[in-house]
Amino acid sequence: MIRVQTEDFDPGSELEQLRDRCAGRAGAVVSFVGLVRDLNAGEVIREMMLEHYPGMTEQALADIEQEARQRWELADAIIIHRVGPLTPNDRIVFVAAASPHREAAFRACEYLIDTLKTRAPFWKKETTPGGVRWVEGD
Amino acid sequence: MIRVQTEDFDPGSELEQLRDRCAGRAGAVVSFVGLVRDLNAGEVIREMMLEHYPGMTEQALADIEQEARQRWELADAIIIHRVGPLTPNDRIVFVAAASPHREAAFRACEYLIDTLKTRAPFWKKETTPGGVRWVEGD
Amino acid sequence: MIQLRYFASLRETLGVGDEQLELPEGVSDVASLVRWLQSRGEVWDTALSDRRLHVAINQSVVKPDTPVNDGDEVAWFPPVTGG
Amino acid sequence: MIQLRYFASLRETLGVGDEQLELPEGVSDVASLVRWLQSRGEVWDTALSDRRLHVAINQSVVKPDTPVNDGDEVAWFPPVTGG
Repeated sequence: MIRVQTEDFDPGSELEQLRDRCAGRAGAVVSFVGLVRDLNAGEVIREMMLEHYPGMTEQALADIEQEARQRWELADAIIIHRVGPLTPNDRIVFVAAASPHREAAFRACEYLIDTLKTRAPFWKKETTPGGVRWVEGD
Repeated sequence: MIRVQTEDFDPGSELEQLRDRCAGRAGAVVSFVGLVRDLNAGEVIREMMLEHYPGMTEQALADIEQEARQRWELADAIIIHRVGPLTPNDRIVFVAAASPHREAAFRACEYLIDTLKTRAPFWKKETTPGGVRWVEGD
Repeated sequence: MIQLRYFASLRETLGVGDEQLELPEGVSDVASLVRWLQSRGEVWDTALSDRRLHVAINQSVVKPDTPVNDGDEVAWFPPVTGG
Repeated sequence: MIQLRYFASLRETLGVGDEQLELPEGVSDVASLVRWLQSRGEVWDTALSDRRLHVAINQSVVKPDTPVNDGDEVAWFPPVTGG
């Protein structure tokens, strides 16, 4: 399940719905929540703007979820990413992987977030006391 | 923060309190939820009883948390483990690690649950259609 | 017609987010389209010379020798920084 | 007095969870305490011969040559299966 949205999400509610969908088939659920930090590269962050490429984003996230399901035995997988304006401590991203096996859940969760960070078309622009800057990718 | 309890816990509430405690210092929160599966070693699980060694359990969990905090830069860490009777799809254990860095949060969360499974004095007894059996450890 | 899109810092540098144009004479692939756009002036020349830029056609990342056809959506963007 | 504790399948096999006893004559460490308990009979002998058992003194895991002193809490248990 993938979603791109401006509004906040509720990790507890997502985990509870995932548990309902799995109903005894998943022994292990690993999740990752990304939060806006109040410091980045030594500068205070006042706010952040997340831009994306509508259409391509959803396709990229769906592909990443599909790859994870092919590589590991998963009972469920979730990717939720916010776009638009955010402030420190706001949630940015939620990914989760449920599996009968702990090792698979960890590896799949890490794959989802690592791959998202290198392939999904999101860009962060930070507002600091010194002005506005785009976060540099690799 | 460690807890051993018979009552259920709420992962969403725990993650929200963790976020409040971190307040901008944590960019990455990785958590693990262990659930009772409806099958184990090919047999249907009707219910499970979790026994522990009161006192030693709390000490073991506190030591494991402390070790994780020494090995990785953590803004917060949580271990919650239930004891007593459980049924399939019930939550058994919750561990979480918050860090400025994603890699540290993943490694610490995995360390918490892996070490708990080899060192904390909990024992599972399963009720299957064939009778009652203790889960065999390594 | 082809649809061109520019994202994030590249969009700001060029001052353009979206444009539509007739497939220019002599443009057959990404590399020749880039050369054509660079001929617009120094800002375009410099910005599109950045080797870290990604190019996507119809929302899939492609390489310089990928053909560009009438009706395509071609997008340029800097390395991604989500998550 | 020493406090002895047995957990999980071991507790069920022995039929005892907790007991208190005077430190027996000749018992100075875990190994000699185990031998003393094994002399209680076949069930004890067999159960405590299981090499996978863990022993804790005052809630820390120890080895066979760890000394046992008056006032100690000594616990035996099978490999753990939590999480």
